[in-house]
Amino acid sequence: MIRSRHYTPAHEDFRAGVRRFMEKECAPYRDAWQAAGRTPPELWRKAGEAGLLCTKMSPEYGGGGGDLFHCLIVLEEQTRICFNELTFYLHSDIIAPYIELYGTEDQKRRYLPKMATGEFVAAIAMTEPGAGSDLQAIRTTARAVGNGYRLNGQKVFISNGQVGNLIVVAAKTDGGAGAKGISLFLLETEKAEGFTRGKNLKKIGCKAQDSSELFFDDVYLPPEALLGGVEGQGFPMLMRRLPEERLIMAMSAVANTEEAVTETVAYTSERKAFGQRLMDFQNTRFKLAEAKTKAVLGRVFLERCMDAFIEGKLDTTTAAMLKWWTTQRQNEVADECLQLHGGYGYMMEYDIARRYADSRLGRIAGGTNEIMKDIIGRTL
Amino acid sequence: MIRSRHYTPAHEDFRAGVRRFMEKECAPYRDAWQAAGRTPPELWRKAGEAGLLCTKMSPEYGGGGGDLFHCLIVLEEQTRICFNELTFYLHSDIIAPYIELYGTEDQKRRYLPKMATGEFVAAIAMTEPGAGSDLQAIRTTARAVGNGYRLNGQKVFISNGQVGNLIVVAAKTDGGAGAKGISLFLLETEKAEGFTRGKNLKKIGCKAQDSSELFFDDVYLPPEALLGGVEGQGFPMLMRRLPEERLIMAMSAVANTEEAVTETVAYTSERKAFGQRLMDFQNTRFKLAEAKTKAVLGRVFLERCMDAFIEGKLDTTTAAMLKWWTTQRQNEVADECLQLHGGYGYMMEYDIARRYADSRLGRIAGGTNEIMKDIIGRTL
Amino acid sequence: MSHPYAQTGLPTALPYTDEHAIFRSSARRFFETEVAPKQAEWEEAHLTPRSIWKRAGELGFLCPRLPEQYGGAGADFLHAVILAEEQVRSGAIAPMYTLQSDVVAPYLLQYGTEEQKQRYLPAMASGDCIASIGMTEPSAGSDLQGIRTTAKRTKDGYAINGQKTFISNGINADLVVLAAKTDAAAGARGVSLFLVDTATRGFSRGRNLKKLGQHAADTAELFFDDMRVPEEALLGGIEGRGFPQLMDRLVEERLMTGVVSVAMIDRALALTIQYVKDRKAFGQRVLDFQNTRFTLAEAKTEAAVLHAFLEQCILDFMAGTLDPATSAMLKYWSTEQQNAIVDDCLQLHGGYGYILDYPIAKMWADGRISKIYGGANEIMKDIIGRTLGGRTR
Amino acid sequence: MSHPYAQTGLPTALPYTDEHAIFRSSARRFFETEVAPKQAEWEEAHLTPRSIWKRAGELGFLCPRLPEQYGGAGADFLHAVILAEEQVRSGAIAPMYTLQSDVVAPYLLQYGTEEQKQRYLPAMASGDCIASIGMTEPSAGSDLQGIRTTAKRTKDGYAINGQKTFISNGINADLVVLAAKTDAAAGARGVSLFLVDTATRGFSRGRNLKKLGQHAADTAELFFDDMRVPEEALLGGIEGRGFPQLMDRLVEERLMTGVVSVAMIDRALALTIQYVKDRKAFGQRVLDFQNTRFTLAEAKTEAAVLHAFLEQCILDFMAGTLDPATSAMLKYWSTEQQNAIVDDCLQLHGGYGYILDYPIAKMWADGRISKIYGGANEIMKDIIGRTLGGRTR
Repeated sequence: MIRSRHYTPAHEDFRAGVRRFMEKECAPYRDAWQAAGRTPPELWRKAGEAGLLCTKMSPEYGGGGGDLFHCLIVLEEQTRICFNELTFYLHSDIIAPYIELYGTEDQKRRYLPKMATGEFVAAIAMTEPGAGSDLQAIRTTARAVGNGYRLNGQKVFISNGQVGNLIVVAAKTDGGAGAKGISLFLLETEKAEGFTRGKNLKKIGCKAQDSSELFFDDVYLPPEALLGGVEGQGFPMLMRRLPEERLIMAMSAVANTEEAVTETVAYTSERKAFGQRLMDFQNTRFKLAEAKTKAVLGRVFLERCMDAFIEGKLDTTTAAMLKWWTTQRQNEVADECLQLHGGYGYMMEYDIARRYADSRLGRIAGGTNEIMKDIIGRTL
Repeated sequence: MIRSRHYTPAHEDFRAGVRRFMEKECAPYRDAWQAAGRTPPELWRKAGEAGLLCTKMSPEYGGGGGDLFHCLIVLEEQTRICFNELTFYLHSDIIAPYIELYGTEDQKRRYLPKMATGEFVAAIAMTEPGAGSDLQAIRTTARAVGNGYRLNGQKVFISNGQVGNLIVVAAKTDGGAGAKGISLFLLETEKAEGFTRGKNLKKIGCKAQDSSELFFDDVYLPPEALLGGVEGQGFPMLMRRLPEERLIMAMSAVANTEEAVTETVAYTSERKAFGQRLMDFQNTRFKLAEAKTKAVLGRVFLERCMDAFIEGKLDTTTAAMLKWWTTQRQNEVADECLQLHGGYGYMMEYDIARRYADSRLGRIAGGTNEIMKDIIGRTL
Repeated sequence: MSHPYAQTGLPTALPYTDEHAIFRSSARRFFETEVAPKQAEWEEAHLTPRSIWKRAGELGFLCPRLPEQYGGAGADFLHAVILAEEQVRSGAIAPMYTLQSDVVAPYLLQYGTEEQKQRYLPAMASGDCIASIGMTEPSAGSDLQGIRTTAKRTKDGYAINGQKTFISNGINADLVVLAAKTDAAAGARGVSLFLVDTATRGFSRGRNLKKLGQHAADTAELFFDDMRVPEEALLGGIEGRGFPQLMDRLVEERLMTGVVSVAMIDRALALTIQYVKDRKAFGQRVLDFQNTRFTLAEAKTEAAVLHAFLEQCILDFMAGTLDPATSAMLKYWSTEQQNAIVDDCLQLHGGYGYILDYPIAKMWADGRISKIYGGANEIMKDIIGRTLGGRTR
Repeated sequence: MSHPYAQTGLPTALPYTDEHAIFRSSARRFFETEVAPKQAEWEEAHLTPRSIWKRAGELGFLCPRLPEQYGGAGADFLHAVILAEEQVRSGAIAPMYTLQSDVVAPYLLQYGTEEQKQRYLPAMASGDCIASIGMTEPSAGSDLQGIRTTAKRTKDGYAINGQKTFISNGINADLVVLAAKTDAAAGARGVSLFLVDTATRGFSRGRNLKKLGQHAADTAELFFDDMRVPEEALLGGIEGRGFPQLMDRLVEERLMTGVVSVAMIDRALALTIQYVKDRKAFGQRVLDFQNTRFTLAEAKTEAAVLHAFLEQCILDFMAGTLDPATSAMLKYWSTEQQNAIVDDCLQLHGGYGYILDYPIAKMWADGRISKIYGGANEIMKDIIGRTLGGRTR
């Protein structure tokens, strides 16, 4: 079987640490956090202490100085205990890079070290009720007042919206300028008067990942809240980050696809019906052969895209292909694997039920798969 | 199993006669006619004599005075010998009704009796190189000259284009009037100066069904060639006929789906591999169970639509649903059944190979399935 | 007249009368006003209250097909169809009235002794007795012959030992129609059905199982620890009839599954068509995208095909001619399509489709079990596959 | 540098050199100018002329991977990939050079005695000898152990009796690598391979089989009626090695199938993207319909995923680590995708898609065999299914 070729012994040590953390600090609390609909602040502190946060960030700012594979390893290990809703990747690998790449030196010094320790938990607020994948249609505004801004508007589906205390908000600084009028702001929630969080949305799966509406009612932002210090840079900043973000979504999709197959092979190898193992039925073997093929192809394509990304050669179109293909296959494989579990597959104590419920999100989040196809279709 | 509930003893007698005709007059020559790319004129005369043509037409004009089920029976029996390209249905049930329903009394008297005997073999010329499903975009013109017309233009994919000697041609009598500018003309090819037939197009399947380009170079049409005697009626005439035409396509699709299953059940019940019958493999049984389910659902839906049609209640949308669903399933089932035949499935001496090649046409002809979905989508 | 939820203008083939229309509108009122608004509350509780069972009984919505002497209204099968359709249409997954009315009650009516019928059926029709079926075991899902629960002869009855799982209504149930082996050596012929009162000593309920969806419907494990039941608890009074009894009932159960699945499809389509008309993206209605229109056109066609097939199956069932393979086709195809269509519809909702405030999200999670319950679809294909052969005309 | 037919901007993982680029461009010239223009003629004849085999030999396009001592150029596997890709790209289905170069020649090179190599390989490399593989029998398709052709020991050799079918190059073949049972009782261990000269008495060819597509490629039945061959005809000189010899070669054969299928996908996409850009309907380009763009976006993605997987398989193969299950995944998935994508592409051509003047129509009919040949995809799933188990990392 084709295997990953990228791990150094240091990576494997890191994996062992992550696995210990997942088993000791996360697995026992999974059900409780899912029931609560959120993860507790202590978890983030502990994760910071254990070196699980901001693994790619420069050590200069308190990060781990690692690479893309550290992010993959964290995702793989949380997938193994079927805890897809842990949002360390969002905090560390999606949001922190905005500040590290685009922030002023002051912004970096102020936020990055505390993100690495988990004192700041970050969220990113782009989507609005009337603008899902259509970023240019956002209506939240940041109006210049004095030498600061007043933020007004509403966001929806914001992951870490309940637990986050540092929110990157996309807003229009120039209502007339289309894409060029969008800026990003760093909002510290503790000081923000006029900022309120809506209810924690109930989702099909990923239940410990809080997801909220956020409301901004004339929230004052000081001038230093403007990411990078220059207005109108929000759209290109977001666009440039998309390939990596989609790569990260694909990592989770591929890891889940593999785990679903592995679990189902184990289940069907033990469980009997009509006097033989489920695995002894040709239908079971064929369905799992199809699923395994999808898992292997996804892994190979993912690793190829990671290689390209590291070389600076992953384009938007290829990342869009990777995102829709792997999330689509993840969902198909979870569905087939659930089916092979029979009635148990519908019971939440079986991981496959959770995997199935979780998997449905991938085809929607991070730009729906229709948006991905649209991106690809435009390049024909 | 759900069975057809519509056949009277008279229908069964008719079926027996059709079956004899198919076995005696068609089956032995199938390969030769496929190699020739067309059916001979004698076949049409014999079919007329045997009462296989124009079964639904009023006896007043030499027809059989039958119903929609006569058309179905002919299609079922030709399907049984895997001879989908016999175009009796086109001549009898698609084209003759234009004249019977819309023609002047003179036109009916002139053409219908000879269509019933097979002296006239009919074709209908709508599609043009630049206008497939988009009828309003046709460019063929019939310009009024004196008290007749001059026909100029080009048609493509015309079934019976080589063997037909009576062609119903759609042309613009008023270039500016859009849909309202289209008229239908009855063209007798023997007298038509300026009319030429292009080459007989080679197709993937349905090889004995000739399909041609037709060219009209200033062909003179007398005033009595105008179907119904009034200009500009072509578009509504065509539109009103669509549900029945799609119903007929679905008949063929359903009959082929059923036959493919039946043949494959027989094949897999006899053929052995790895020490057991193919049918003993779970994969074979499951694939055939899926195929059979599609066949049965198609049959039930078809018969329901036929009932509705007879009551005058089959609307365009439902007919579009029926057409795409049954042709899509026909193609899928043919593909699965071919696969279960292994290497033999690729050999033209096995009917399943022909059925597969033939089946591909159904998703395109008579309005592509995308057009069908567009029609349905407009009614949401 | 077309079916009220038809996907096309095709007239219905079912013999609906004015009386059915009145029944439908009162059922609709009941589900819309008394059942659907409570779903969220019952989901939290993972249980429906007994009061709503009683209420359905009062209104004649439980077991209406039973003869009047047993508390029913002597209604025809179409009443069962109407109740199932209206419950689905209202968005209410629970209570599982159809389990009571269309699955359990027919066992008693068809196979029970007169005494058994008198004892249970009127109480089931009134909602005083909530019933369930105890078939599935931890080690035997669709494989009925593999059950391990035993009923051993005692002096004056039976001692039952074993365990059941995935039992719908399991927490609420007063009565369990229980499959147990009376003769371990006799294979299928060794299975008998018992009418088990859940107040009996030796009976206990396990956890209310946490499911992927259908949260308002209780699903439990049941345990039988030397539970003693009298001879009269044996359904029909003769041992070894359990397997054919179960088999005989499956055609109707699959038919009801089809009714529910087709109704789910209708509901998903109605919700989604409304959503894509209201919702805008990139400056146009979501409906205006070709992908949306094609996806919904395909779904609507599948729904239309299924309506025709379901109606045919209902007619055949009412005529007594619906066979196992055809009912298996209906169960397999309708549940596959239900899942595929609800999945497509969810996708057209974008991010909202994953949020449980939107009914389509619940329908997705609730509906997944349909490819498994009532005999997994693999079992359906097996049944169809066994009957292949012969020409269809 | 990206692969010339890559579907994305991803750099190729394959170690292509300038020499490969030169080889590719001369192969392209050959196929485009000397092979593709003759396809229609050869399709009519259902055969390719010997001259085009000789010509390929002259140009070094037959068996380039053979060592120089046997008439080859000692080229690497990428040369085989290039030849297959360029042949597909040109639209030429026949001649089946890869069968000669990549299927038959390796048998001789790997298992043959020095004498056997000397006798056949140079002639195969020059195009003087056209070779084929005689495995499949009327009653044994993918089931190799079920073959009935026998080779009975005679005084100085073997007497062969039996029948083969679906033999590619069967009409043209001078040499058949024939599977026969030397020991009927020994199962898989009773199968041996023979190098059979088609001029031998007792050998005869049946009809050139009429296929659904691939008309320029001859496919025949072969008959062996007490055909006497000398001892030296036994491949490698030892009986009973046939089955493992065949099995060992399958990984490479499946890999080549994958190369061809991926190239077919690339061609279908290129043709169709051009078509939908040129063609108009309802006042806009066919490409401008969302359904067209989504369909092609999906196909292009499948192509990109397959390119990555194929390159990985090629690298593993060149490193000697490509295993049977992974090669089976490639064969199964690439041929399924080939058929699905070509089908979608045909549909986007509308009525023209069914007319054989359009290459997409031929590709549809030609390609259908790919899900069957080289081991039907059901066999591939069986192979993958048998190796399940264990974690992937």
